[in-house]
Parts: sequence; structure tokens; C-alpha cells
Amino acid sequence: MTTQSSNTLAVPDSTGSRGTRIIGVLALLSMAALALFGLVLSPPDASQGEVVRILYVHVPSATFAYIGCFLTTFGSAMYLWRRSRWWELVAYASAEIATVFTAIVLVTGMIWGRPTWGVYWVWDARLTSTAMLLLLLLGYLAVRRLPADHEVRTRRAAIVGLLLVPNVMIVRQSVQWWRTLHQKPTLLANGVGAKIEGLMLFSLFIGFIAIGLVFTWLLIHRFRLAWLEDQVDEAGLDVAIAERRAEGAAS
Amino acid sequence: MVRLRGAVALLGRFPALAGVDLDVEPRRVVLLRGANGAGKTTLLRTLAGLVAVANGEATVLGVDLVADRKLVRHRVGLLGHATGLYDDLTVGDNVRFWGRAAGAETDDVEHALTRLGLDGRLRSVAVSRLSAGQRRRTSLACLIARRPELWLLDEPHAGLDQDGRDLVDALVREATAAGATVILSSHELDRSLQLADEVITIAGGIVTRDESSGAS
Amino acid sequence: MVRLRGAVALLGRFPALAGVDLDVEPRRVVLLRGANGAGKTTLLRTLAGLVAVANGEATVLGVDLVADRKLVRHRVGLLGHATGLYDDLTVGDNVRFWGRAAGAETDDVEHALTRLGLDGRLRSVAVSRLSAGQRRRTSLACLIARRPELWLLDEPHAGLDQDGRDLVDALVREATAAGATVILSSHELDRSLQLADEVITIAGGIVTRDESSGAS
Amino acid sequence: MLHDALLIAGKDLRLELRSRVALNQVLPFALLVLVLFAFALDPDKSALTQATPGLYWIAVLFSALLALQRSFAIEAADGNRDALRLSGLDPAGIFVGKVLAVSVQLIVLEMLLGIGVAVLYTTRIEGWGLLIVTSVIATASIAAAGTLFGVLAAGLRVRETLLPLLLLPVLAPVLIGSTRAFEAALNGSPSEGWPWVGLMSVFALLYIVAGVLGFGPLLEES
Amino acid sequence: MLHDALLIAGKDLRLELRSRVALNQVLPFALLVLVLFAFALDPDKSALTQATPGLYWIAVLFSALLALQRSFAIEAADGNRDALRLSGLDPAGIFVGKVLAVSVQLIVLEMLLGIGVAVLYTTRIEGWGLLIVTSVIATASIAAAGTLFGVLAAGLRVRETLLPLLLLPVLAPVLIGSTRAFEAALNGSPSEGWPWVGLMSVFALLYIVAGVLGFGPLLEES
Ligand code: HEM
Ligand SMILES: Nc1ncnc2c1ncn2[C@@H]1O[C@H](COP(=O)(O)OP(=O)(O)OP(=O)(O)O)[C@@H](O)[C@H]1O
Ligand SMILES: Nc1ncnc2c1ncn2[C@@H]1O[C@H](COP(=O)(O)OP(=O)(O)OP(=O)(O)O)[C@@H](O)[C@H]1O
Ligand SMILES: [Mg+2]
Ligand SMILES: [Mg+2]
Repeated sequence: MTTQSSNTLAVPDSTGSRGTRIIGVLALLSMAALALFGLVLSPPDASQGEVVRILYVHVPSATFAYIGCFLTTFGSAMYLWRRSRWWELVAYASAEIATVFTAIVLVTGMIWGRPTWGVYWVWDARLTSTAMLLLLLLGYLAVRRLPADHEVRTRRAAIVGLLLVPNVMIVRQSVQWWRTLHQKPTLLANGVGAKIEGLMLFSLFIGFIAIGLVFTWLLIHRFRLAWLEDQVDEAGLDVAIAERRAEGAAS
Repeated sequence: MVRLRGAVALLGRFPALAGVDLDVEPRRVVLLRGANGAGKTTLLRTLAGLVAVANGEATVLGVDLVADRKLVRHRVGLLGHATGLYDDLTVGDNVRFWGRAAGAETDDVEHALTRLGLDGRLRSVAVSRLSAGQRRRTSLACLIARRPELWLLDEPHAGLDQDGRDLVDALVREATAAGATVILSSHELDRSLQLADEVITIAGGIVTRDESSGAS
Repeated sequence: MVRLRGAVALLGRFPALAGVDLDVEPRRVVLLRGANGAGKTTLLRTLAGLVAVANGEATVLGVDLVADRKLVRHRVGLLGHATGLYDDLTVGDNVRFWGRAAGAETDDVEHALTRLGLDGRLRSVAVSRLSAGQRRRTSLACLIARRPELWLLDEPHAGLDQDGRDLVDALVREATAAGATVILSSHELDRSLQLADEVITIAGGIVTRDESSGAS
Repeated sequence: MLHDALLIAGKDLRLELRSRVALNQVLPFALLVLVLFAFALDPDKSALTQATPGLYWIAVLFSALLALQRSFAIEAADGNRDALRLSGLDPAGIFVGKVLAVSVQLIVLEMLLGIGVAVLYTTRIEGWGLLIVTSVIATASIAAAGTLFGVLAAGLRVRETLLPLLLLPVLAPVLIGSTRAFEAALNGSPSEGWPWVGLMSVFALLYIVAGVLGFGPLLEES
Repeated sequence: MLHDALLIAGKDLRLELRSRVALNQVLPFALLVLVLFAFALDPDKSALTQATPGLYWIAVLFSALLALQRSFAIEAADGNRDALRLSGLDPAGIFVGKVLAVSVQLIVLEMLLGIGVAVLYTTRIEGWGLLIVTSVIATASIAAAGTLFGVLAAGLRVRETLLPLLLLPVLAPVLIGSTRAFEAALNGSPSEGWPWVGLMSVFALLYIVAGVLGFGPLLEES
């Protein structure tokens, strides 16, 4: 089998490596810093009080969920175009991580919504389109995990992945027009319009870094796991060919 | 016509073909023999451009299968284990549909139906109501309506009665006479050894014996 | 064992059996021969209690099929064109499931798998990945795990390799030796004429020739 | 019969464990139906929150349809019907086995969907006893009626379209009953709900009996 | 390509003429869904009549799902995928042909269902131009996206469950768009409806292009 991989990472022999250990440590440190700034040092919001602290996880998670989706679509495109197994695994890994982060956005948002809006859920544009995003991702994963041959699953999943971002955009657009209740997409207006500044802005910044590191760490590990599985299969392939030929020679 | 060198074909992750070398000259009748699971069906499907060649070289009818295996498809005719017929359409409709899809004229279709003895009552019977052998005949009619250059017959005698078997042999001889090449797999050696110019034995996804002299 | 008198069987509105007379003594091997569409499959399915006898008399294993054909079913084993296996289950699971459904013990199941050569790699392969012959072997394994009193084999040799064919013949001989009766249909006359004690020719849904002497 | 039922249920559940269809496909579909309704019905107009029990049961019904389709897609292999008839399995056992397997999947689905609905439509959950009993009985009804009509449609090449058509009208009473019972439970007036449960029990019983008796004859029809 | 498309569409429509599945099964199913909603949502009229366009389009969507299931059940014969690949038919032609056949059936269904809704929910119909354009574009979108995901799910033994899961979230914008456009038309303010028609056109175009390009590669995967 020829595997053209636009291989930037060397073939890993375990999911961990020095690089990921550093990222892991940095992620832990930044999470600690996030806890410190987010929970202790940053002031409660003028209008929303303590609950505003969810923001520091909520918003970065959403951003990285989107990044995961883009990676999935891009990886799928590269797979279909260049036959790159490497990119296929990137697409799969990031879809899984994006699903997790979308779920985090939903959960944190709902926890936040309860004190803010009095309910866990409203049928607002952003919320609804996030829910649809989760469902689109679940659709991709359902195809990728089909009980069928590897090639069948990856190729079909890639087409779903390719359509992921366009679909998300169309869904968002339509839901946007449909109704809007959620925060306007601006970092500066929050809740009832209070500005984010000073320590709050800094905490959010740390949130982005921390969540970003976690995202990266998870992605690399998930990718490497998939890659190693692939390698095992690949190595198995030579053995399988040898066995099969032996079977023929024996008869 | 056909030239394979170390051709590997994967079904899922299983190397159904594990490095096949094969040369077939035009207008020959080649018999593939081998145990169940040896890889005969996979080889025929690979030659038809349906299964990807994962490794090695493969040229069929001048088309490089590694580069673009789609180009060979409309020039071959494959009679497989599965028929791919539309169960709810009649025999006539099925042959007409698959024939026209491959660019056949009405005459070709009629000729195919007549040849296979499907022009009587059976013509307007839905495929779902056919007996096993009748279904197989319909599938064969679809094949000859296409007038392929390369015939790939996977156990063509199976399920057919004595007349049907004779008919298959006659069709194969006519095809080679008209310039086509025929590769067939079979477990029915008596009949097919007589038909074949060459006999290739497959086992474990490789060619283990190549008798280009023929056994007839 | 089997006694039909003027048995008529309808598929839809079509009289696939148009008045069949048939007598089979215990421990015999009976070959049904006939052209495609003659009614061999329908006759076997009727004997298995799957197709209703619309007219005439029919008794199989002492059960009157006209009165209640269900009673005969668990005592016969039918190897049909279609296998009825669960595609997503493995070979082992399939044989176990169908075996246990018919009341077979684990030993019977193991024995059946071993006998058909399905106890190696193939045991844990999903049926959807099998070759045509391997699928047929699985189907046969399900049959012998049941230990039926009456074996109804519809083209048992079709799709099997030389070993498989020999195995079928051996199984048939063992079955009759153990007291079972075998009725098989086949287009492969060389082999099956040797196997059979009696040869029955069917055409157009009736028995046209009954050679109870056998041809071997 | 019990032996046969367990054999069949075991086989179906083993297939589910292998393929994860209910988990990866039917469950997300159920959530999907919930969200879709929010699209179609204008959420502002309070119709949505009022109709929560109804929407929940509609979502369950459509997902059950999918689960049943799957349950009979498994049996769609060429010659499977012949094999079942020859198997010596008691038709009543086959029926009970398939009902069991579908019910197990549905119960899990209902629990997860319940959480989804409670959150999405902001429902406060009360009257647990009534809710649980209603769910169990409704599930039994759906699975029993579904399996009965499933085998009726199975083996035909129009299975995919015929089953929904046959099943939905038959299940309308279950839909109404369970919706009303849920409404009663959530309104804190469970006493109004129990009569519905009674009605549904009759229905479930009817279909279980019909299935146990009728599965055999239906299996006969090729 | 056109020749191939017409061949395929002709075959599908001939099969429909023979089996009458769309007529005898899908259409009654659509009506059934409408009636079911009336059960599930309190027949407290006002909610129902307000939501008429939404319910209409949900009914269309679920029926379209059935029509698509049928469209690919036809192609489910053993070896059919091989036969199509060997046939020499242009994959784009196959795609267009199947889209055409489904669209024809859907348009008929929508018309009949429209009459049903108008009668059942006593709706006065206005703004014909917008209604018709919306229907045509929505139908094209549904058929195109449905055929693309249909072939994606085809050839797998989980086709019945996978198709709804993939298709419905993707069609949510079409559902919203056509619902809003219908509301606008029925309210006598068609100008509010046209932007939705625009959005749906983009969608339809995207999926037709994706289908024409992607059908071939999808057909390749066995
Ligand atoms: C389940 C409920 C919620 C979901 C699914 C959700 C989803 C999202 C998403 C997807 C984003 C990223 C938006 C983008 O970049 O386009 C976001 C951002 C944000 N959310 Fe939420 N949210 C929820 C609840 C809330 C609540 C209750 C609040 C506070 C009242 C809130 C405040 C914000 C803020 C301030 C942003 C940043 C806005 C920006 O600058 O883009 N969210 N939310
Ligand atoms: N997806 C798959 N995964 C694993 N093994 C597979 C898969 N598909 C096929 N196989 C195996 O590939 C082998 C080749 O099968 P093939 O159909 O080519 O055999 P064949 O020579 O035609 O046999 P037969 O005479 O029985 O028709 C078989 O052993 C089969 O078990
Ligand atoms: N539903 C039906 N309607 C009309 N005719 C039918 C129907 N089902 C089967 N037939 C016809 O019944 C006849 C008997 O078929 P049967 O399968 O018994 O033949 P067979 O002897 O087994 O043939 P083969 O050797 O091809 O397997 C066939 O001619 C077939 O066309
Ligand atoms: Mg083969
Ligand atoms: Mg037959």
C-alpha cells in the first residue's frame, strides 16, 4: 500500500511524545491559571454576577468546536483530492473532538442560561444552530463508524465531512434569519450590554489559551491513536499478504 | 488484452489477490480454476475495473487499471454471482434497460432475448418470479446485448440446465470467433476444460499453475 | 417417507407443480432433474412444508401436508438457492444460531463447522464477506447441525469446489447410512447420477420420467 | 417458547452490539425530530412548551419506526423467511423475542430522549410513577404492534414504505394515551392519567395476544 | 448525460407505475402524519391553524424521506451497484435521473397534500406565485440532497436508519425557508417570503452541484 502522507509529524510509536507532554503540561498550567483568574481574580459581572465566569469556558469552546469542524471539512477535502490517509485521520479525530466541544458549549450554555434566562433552553438562533451542528457531527461520526469496510466508511464519511462546513453555514444563516435571542456576536457587549474589560477580558484570553491547548492535546492524541491503529492494520497487511500467498503455495 | 504483474487487490483489508501475474492473448478462452475463496471472483471483478488494484501493474484492453479503472468498464461484460436485475421489472424491461444503458440498439436487445429463450411467456414475467436458472439467463441476456470485447464469466454454467450449458458454450465460441476474449471461472471442469484454450489455477490469491497449452 | 398424488402447488397464480406423483422409500437418494423452470425448487419447497399443496395428496415423513404442513418442517433440512444467513453475524454465530434454533447441541454445531472446514479463520468472518462457495458451505453446515430426517438439497454441488463436491457426496452417503432420506435436484448429471438411487425427471410441473432403478 | 424468545432477542441484541445502529443512528435521529419540530412550530407562540408531551411521544414514535425498520432489515436476507419457518422456532417465541429486543432499545432511547426534552423544552418533571408506568406500557404497545406489522411488511420489497403506513394509524391511540398521561403527570394531577394507562394496557395486551397468535400465520405468507 | 438521466428517470417512473408505491403508500402516509399532528398537538385549533405551513412541510419532509427510501430500495438488489458501475451510464446522469423521478413524485404529492391541508385545517390559499415557486425549489432541494445522501447510504445494510439521520439536519434550512415563505404567502405579504426562496435556491444549487460531482465517487465505494 502506498500511503502518501503530507507527513509533518513523524510516525509516532505511542500517542505520547515530548511535544505532547509539553503541551499537556502547558494545558494543565493554563487551566490552573484559568481557574485562578476566572474563578478568583476576575470580578463578578455587574449585571450577571458570578455566573459570567462560565463565559471563560463557553466562548473558547465554541471557537474550537468551529475550528474542529473546519479541520474536518478541510481534511475530508484533502483526502478526497489527494487520497491522503493522514488528512482523513485528521478529519476523523477533529470531528470527534469537535463533537465533544460542541457538547461542552451546549452544556455550559445551558447551565448559564438557567440563571440568566430562567430556562435551560430557548429556541434562539445560535442555540438551535449549535444543536444542529452537534447533529451534523453525529451524522458524520455515524458514517465514519459504520459497520462496513474501512475504505467504504472513510470515503463516504469524507463526503459528509466535505459538506459539513457549508451545511453549518447554511443552517446558521437560516436560523439567524429565523430568530435571534442570543448574545450578539461581539466580544464587547455582554448580557445586558456591559463591556468586557480589564481582568475579565484577560481571563477570557487565558480561557482561549487553555481551551486551545486542551483541544490541541486531545486532537494530537486522538489522531495518533487512529494513526497507530492504521499502522497496525497496515503492518498486518504485509503479514496478511504473506499468509495468503503461503496458503496458495501450500496447495 | 490482459496483463497483470504482481496485482494485489484488497477486499476491506483482506488481500483477496496477493500478487497475480496473468497474460491473456486476444480471442482466447481462459479458464480460472481454484478452491472456494481462492480469489476467482475477485480477479474477474478486478479485470472488470470494479476492484481497485492496490499494488502491481494491471492493463486490460489497453487501459491501465491503476491509473483509471473506470475506462475499461463499458467495454467488458461481467456475469457475476449476483445479477443486479430489478426484481419488479419484467425480464424484457430489464434487458432493455441494461442494454440501452450500455448503448445497445433495440435489435441487440431482441436478439439477446431470443437467443436466451426469453422471448416467450417469460419476457413479461417480473424477475422476482423467475427460477434460479431463468434469472441467470436474464443476466446473460443483459451481457450479450452489450456486445462486450472482454467477457468475464463467473461460473457461467451454474444453475443452468443442459440446454443452457450448451448455449453458454456456443455463445463463448461465437464470441471468440467474433473477436472477443473470454475469461471464465468454473468448478465444472469437464465442460469448461473442453471449452478453454488455457487453464489457470488460482489458490490463496495467487496463480499457482499456468497451462497455456490448454487441456482440450 | 414421501408420497405425492396429483400434487398441485401454486406460486402466485402460476401452477409451478401441476400434478406430481412421487414415491420415495426411506434411505434412498433421489435425483430430480429437469430444465430451468421445470419446478424442481418448488417441489423441494413443497416437500419441506413451505409451499401449500393446493390440490392432490401429499404425505412426507408421515405428516399429511394438506392437513398441516408445519409439522414436517423441523424434521427436514433444506439447502436452497438462497441461504437465509444473517449477513452481519459471523459464520460461527450463524451456524450456532440456526443450529440451536433447531435444538442442536453445541457438539453438533462444532462438528458441522469442522466438517465443512469452517472452523479456522472463517469461523469469525462475517457472512457478508464470504465468497459464494464459502457461503454455501455455511448454509450446509447449518443443515447438518440440524440432523434432519429428510435432506432436501437444491443443487447442492453448485458453487462448491472439487473438495466441496466430494464432501457433499460423502455427507449424502453418511446421511443415508444413518437412516436419513435424501432428495436432491441438480443440473450436474455426471456427479449426481452416480450418487442417486433413483432419477426423476420433471418438466412443466409434472413428473415425466421415473427411473426407480437408478442410473449408477 | 421462552427459550426461543431469548435466542431471538439475544441474536438481535448481539447484532446491535456489533453494529451500534440504535446508538449511533436511531438515538441522534430522535433528538433530531425534537429539534425539527421547534423549527416547524414557532417556538414563541408557547405552542411548543404546551405540546411537550405530544412532541416527546411523536419523537419516540418516529424513532421506534426506525428501530423497527432496522429490526426487520436484519431479517431481510434472501431466504430468511424460509429459514425461520423451517427452524422449528415457535412463532410466538420469535414474536416475543423481537418485541423484547426492540423494547430494550426503546426504553434506553426514551430515557435519554426524556432528558433531552426536559432540558430543551424546560419541563419540570413530576409524577415519576405515572411517567414510568406509562413509558413501559407504551413501549410494550409500540414494540408489539410494530413487530406484528413488521413481519407483515417484511419480505415484501416495499417494506420501508409500508410499515410506517400500517403502523402509525394503529399507534395513534397509544400516542394520544401516553401524551395525555404525561400531561397529567406533569400537571401534578396523576389521577387523570391513570385511566389512559388503563386504556393503553388493554391495547398492549391486545397486540401482544394478537402477535403471539398471529405471528405464525403472518410468517406463513411468503 | 441527458439520455442517461431520462433512461434512469424512465425506469424509476415505470417501476412506480407498476408498483404504485408512491400513490398507495407514501401519499396516505403524508395525510396520516398530518392527522397525527392534529392528535398530538391539542386540537385547540388556534395553535394548529397557525402552524399549518410548518406542519405541511414537516409532512412533506417525512413523506419525501419515504419516497427516497423507496427510490433506493429499488437499487438495493444484490449486485446492482456493480451493474450500475459497469453500465457505462454517466454517474451525473444517474443522479439527475433519480432526482427527476423523485421530484415528479414529490410534486404530485405536494399538490394532493396541499388540498388535504387546506381542507383539514381550513386554510385559505393566497399568494399562488410564491407558493408555487417555493414548492418547486424546495422540492428540488429535497430531491437533490436526498439523492446524494441516498446513494451515500445505499449498499449498506443500515440504509433505512442512516438516511434520515443524515438528511434531516441538512434539510432543516429548507424546512424553515419553505415554512416561512408559505406563511408569508398566506399572510398576504409575499415580499417577506422571497428572501427565503433565495436562500433555498442557494441550497438547491449547492446540492445539485455536489450531486453531479459527488455521485460518481460515491458510486465507486462498494
Ligand atoms: C445552550 C445554550 C447556549 C449555546 C448552545 C450557546 C452557544 C454559543 C456559541 C456557539 C457561541 C459562539 C458564537 C460564535 O462565535 O458565533 C457562543 C458565544 C457566546 N455566548 Fe453562548 N450559548 C448558550 C448560552 C449562552 C448564555 C446563557 C449566555 C449568556 C447570557 C451566552 C453568552 C455568550 C457570549 C457572551 C458569547 C460570545 C459572543 C461572541 O462574541 O461571539 N451563551 N454561544
Ligand atoms: N471484506 C472482506 N474481508 C475479509 N475477507 C474478505 C472480504 N471479502 C472477501 N473476503 C475473502 O476473500 C476471499 C476471496 O473470495 P472470492 O469471492 O474471490 O473467491 P472465489 O475464488 O470466487 O470463491 P468461490 O469459488 O467460492 O466463488 C474469500 O476467502 C473471502 O472470504
Ligand atoms: N409468483 C410467480 N408467478 C408466476 N410464475 C412463477 C412465480 N414464481 C415462480 N414462477 C414460475 O414457476 C416456475 C417454477 O420454478 P422453480 O424455481 O420451481 O424451477 P426450477 O426447476 O427450480 O428451475 P431452476 O433449474 O432454474 O432452478 C418457473 O417457471 C417460474 O417462472
Ligand atoms: Mg466466486
Ligand atoms: Mg431451482
